[in-house]
Amino acid sequence: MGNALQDDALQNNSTLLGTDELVLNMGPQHPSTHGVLRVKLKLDGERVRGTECVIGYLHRGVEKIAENRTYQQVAPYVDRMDYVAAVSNGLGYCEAVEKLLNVEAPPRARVIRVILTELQRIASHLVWLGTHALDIGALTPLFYCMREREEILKIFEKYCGARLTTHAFRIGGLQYESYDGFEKDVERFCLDFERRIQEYVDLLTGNSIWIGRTRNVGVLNAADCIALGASGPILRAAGVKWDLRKAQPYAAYDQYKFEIPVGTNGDTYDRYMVRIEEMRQSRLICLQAIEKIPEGAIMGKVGKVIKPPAGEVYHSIEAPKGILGYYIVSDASTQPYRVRIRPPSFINLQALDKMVRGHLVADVVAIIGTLDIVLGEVDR
Amino acid sequence: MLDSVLFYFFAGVAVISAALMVTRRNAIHSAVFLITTLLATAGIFLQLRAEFLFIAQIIIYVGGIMVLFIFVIMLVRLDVALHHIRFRMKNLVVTLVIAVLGAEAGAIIYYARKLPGQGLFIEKMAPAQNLAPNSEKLAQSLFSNYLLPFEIASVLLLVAMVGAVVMAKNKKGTEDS
Amino acid sequence: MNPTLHAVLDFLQTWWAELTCGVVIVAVVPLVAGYLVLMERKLMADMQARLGPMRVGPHGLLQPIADAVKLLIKEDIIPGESDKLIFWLAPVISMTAALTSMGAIAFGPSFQVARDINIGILFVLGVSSLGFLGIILGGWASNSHYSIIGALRSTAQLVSYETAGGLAIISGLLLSGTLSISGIVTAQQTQRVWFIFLAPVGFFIYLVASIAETNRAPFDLPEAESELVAGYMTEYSGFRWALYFLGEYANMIVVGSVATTLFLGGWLRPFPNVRWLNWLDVLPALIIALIGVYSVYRAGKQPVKIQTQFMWGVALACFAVALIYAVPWFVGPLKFVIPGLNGAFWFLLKVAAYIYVFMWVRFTLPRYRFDQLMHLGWYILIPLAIVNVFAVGVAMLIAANTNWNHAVVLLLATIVTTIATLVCAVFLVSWHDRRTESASTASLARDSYAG
Amino acid sequence: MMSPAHYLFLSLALFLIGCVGVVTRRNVIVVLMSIELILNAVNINLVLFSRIFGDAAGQVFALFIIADAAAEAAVGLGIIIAFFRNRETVLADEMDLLKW
Repeated sequence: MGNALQDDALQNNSTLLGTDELVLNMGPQHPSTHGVLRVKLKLDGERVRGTECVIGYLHRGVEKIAENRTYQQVAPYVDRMDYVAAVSNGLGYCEAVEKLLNVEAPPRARVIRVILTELQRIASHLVWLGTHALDIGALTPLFYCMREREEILKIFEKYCGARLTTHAFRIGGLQYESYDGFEKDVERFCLDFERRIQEYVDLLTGNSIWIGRTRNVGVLNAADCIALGASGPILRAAGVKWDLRKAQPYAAYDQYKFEIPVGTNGDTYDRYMVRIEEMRQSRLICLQAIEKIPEGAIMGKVGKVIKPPAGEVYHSIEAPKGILGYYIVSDASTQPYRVRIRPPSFINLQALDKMVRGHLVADVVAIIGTLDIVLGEVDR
Repeated sequence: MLDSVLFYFFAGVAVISAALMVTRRNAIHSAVFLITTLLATAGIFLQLRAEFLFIAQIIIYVGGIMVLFIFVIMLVRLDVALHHIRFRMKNLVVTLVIAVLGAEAGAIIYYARKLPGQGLFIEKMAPAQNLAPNSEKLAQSLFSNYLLPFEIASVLLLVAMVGAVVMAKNKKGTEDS
Repeated sequence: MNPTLHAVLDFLQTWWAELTCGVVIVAVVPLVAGYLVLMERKLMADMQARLGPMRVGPHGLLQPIADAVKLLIKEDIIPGESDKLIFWLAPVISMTAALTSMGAIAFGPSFQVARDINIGILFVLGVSSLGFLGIILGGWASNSHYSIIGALRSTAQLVSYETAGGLAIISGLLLSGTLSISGIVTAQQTQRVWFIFLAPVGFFIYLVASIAETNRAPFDLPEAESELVAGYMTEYSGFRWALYFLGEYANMIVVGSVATTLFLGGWLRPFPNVRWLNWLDVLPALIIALIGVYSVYRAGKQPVKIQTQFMWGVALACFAVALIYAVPWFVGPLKFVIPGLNGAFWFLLKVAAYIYVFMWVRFTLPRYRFDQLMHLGWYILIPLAIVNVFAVGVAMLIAANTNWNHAVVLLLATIVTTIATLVCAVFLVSWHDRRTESASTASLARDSYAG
Repeated sequence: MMSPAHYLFLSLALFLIGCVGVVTRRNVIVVLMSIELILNAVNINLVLFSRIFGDAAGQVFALFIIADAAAEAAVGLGIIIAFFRNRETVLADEMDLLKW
């Protein structure tokens, strides 16, 4: 009789039955959620009716840790947020503290910062391109991208000894002088890189499958981007020409000429084109920068103990993934009173739900890829 | 010798898995056992020198119809129905009637075999060469004597296809509700 | 004598050749499939600027064996809520179907299990399509969402692309006029041309459809790694997984063999009727011997002694095979095996070339989305295949009733087919685009099972 | 050589099993499968007689029956899916309304 009761319960519960809705759990252990993102997909057949992101699997409390460390000690922690673009994270943090201290890094340091940051941008975009292509099923671009990224990481390694979480910059400037042959390495890489980009473009840009998989997929128009706070290539692909390197120049970006690539539709294909073009522009910036690296000191006037005056500061930079902002409150002690980070991935990830509705499961993968999220940064 | 071994093997597999098919609770299991039966029957066809039918059975029945069945079983998720009573007891009578009828038919076959010269049964088969090459023979028959039935069958298939599409199609209005 | 024993002996006496072929297939194909994996990995590595497996044996030559051992001794996990019987049965079906369908394939003039079966090509197609039952049932029995979506995808894919592939094969069958596999090859010998030149469109459709049927990229949706983890194989591990894998690669060999038989002249060497090219018959022995020589050369360069020894072993094996190929030329009574040996060599070479195209495509192209896959299958390939069958039929009728050259007429038919279909495709695609453009983005993705 | 009666008995057995399935099972899909089994049993007979008389006509009819079975399966399953959408059941004795 228990059976009969159970039967009735089963029959009345219509979600158990039928072709209507299926909840598919993507991740946290899934090959294409780029880490430990978990997305609950509500499916109708294979069509996505809604999503729910579950994040926090990689939460380490960077912001809280920062409250118990001195200003210098915080710097390595921020490297571990967006671990594929550690240099950019470090740049943002160091500049924020410098703003708080009201000091400026010397010109030489600023130029080298630009070079390393732009190389990091290329490296980050390469990781994105490789994994994004892999998500869509193209196996080969990943290895080409990793090959070029390796060159960049070698330059980092020669510069500061670390490859991934570099901690390349110090508050007030640089810790290390550039090594002998630094300019030559960067130049060789940049000159070679144009040809390499062409390889990716040959494999993907004109490929009808690639176009079919990316065009009109995950469209996010300019108004939605702004409403959701999306930034970086996602915003630019929607046609908004907003790049902090131009809008609020920091480091030494005002010295160089470069274009801000923008898209028109705001779909996955446009984001791909924008990022490819950004790599070209970064390469041009690097080439301009190594032309003339000013001589001089690499550290500004910063004491051994950093004790900024009480106050607060917000500084944001254009990280590879979008606007990376640091909000630091100082209580005039050696440790920040509060650090709040505006991670681009976290905010861009909000757009996921809007972008995937009505698409197929396969597109979800493409859209997660095109958002270029790094879970270390989302979860902090 | 080989012939009888093959026959008993195929026949045994066919009957046993047919019985299992009817008695399994799980519809997917039923489908798997039906596939086994169909494959065994295909073996019987091959033994009867009907090569083309053997492969038609495999391609159409097993590769087409049964895939369709499994697809539908997966789509409607029958695991709920598993908990229901398998048999309707009131149909036991019908089953009994079927059994009696079957016994009768079996008896007829059995005894008719023993009656000499009644014409119901021919003990000897025609030589196997009569049907070789099988697919050519079949095609000649199909496209000469039985051309009209063939065309009618194709129309039937077309109608069935259209019907199935119409039947299974999601109506626009119901999609949103 | 005991009648049963007598019967068994009688049976063996009649069927020894078929039995031997069958045993060879069952014993060798898994090994070949393993080495196909190695070949694929090496090719992939080469195209991706890396080395690929290098650790196990010289140049990774023992990798497949190491993989097999690893898979054999792995823990065999069966998910708790799964349907045990079907979970157990599904990979076996997949593998069995692939191996059984090889029974009718003629690897050489006399190397064929089901030799005088006059529905050979249908047998291969029909039985190999049973492998999909293994996929569907495995996906269902795993009781996992990923598996079941993979299985549903594979069902829809099977139905769509088998239609296109079957229609493509018909164009070859029309040309040969028989369903028997050796008959098809003989027809290509007597007509003095490989059918790929007479029905290139058919070959192209079969190529695409066979990639889709074997679930290879860019049509590997049922097991799309980035979307469905591993599709229907998600819950499988250890040797059951290996069976699926073997089945998949064996299936590649099967579709390669069908294409080779129908379109690439089967076991015939290039230009089988040209007298002055008869020296090509010596080529197999020479090539194998050359591989042996190269192995000797590489042996000296191996870093470890054991690898040098292994390389010598490879070289010796090559020389032994070359010797087998060479001996019949000098020993009169063995002359009859020459066509068989050479046939097998050319056949396997063509199959390998066909599979190479599979791999090449896999490393180059991204993956289709499901609705795009259906679109390609139903809107482009199937109409193309139907038009092609029609055009080939008409061309053969014209060639038979006039005294125009067979090949010229067929070539014209091919051109007509291609143009007609391209026009249709362009029309359909533009119509499709217009429709999607007018629709809002939200309803962009069409019902993927509508096909 | 097997006698024709062996095949007839096999066919009879399959036919009866199919009939039992049709009348006893509640699940409509299994009922449909049982019908396929019945058709299959008939096919054995047709092929057998074709073999006995050495005439391909029996096989032609078997082919027609296979085509018919395919049509029947397609339409039957279409109906089942349509029914399932509306009533969420595939049990035969719950299909008791002419209209809904």
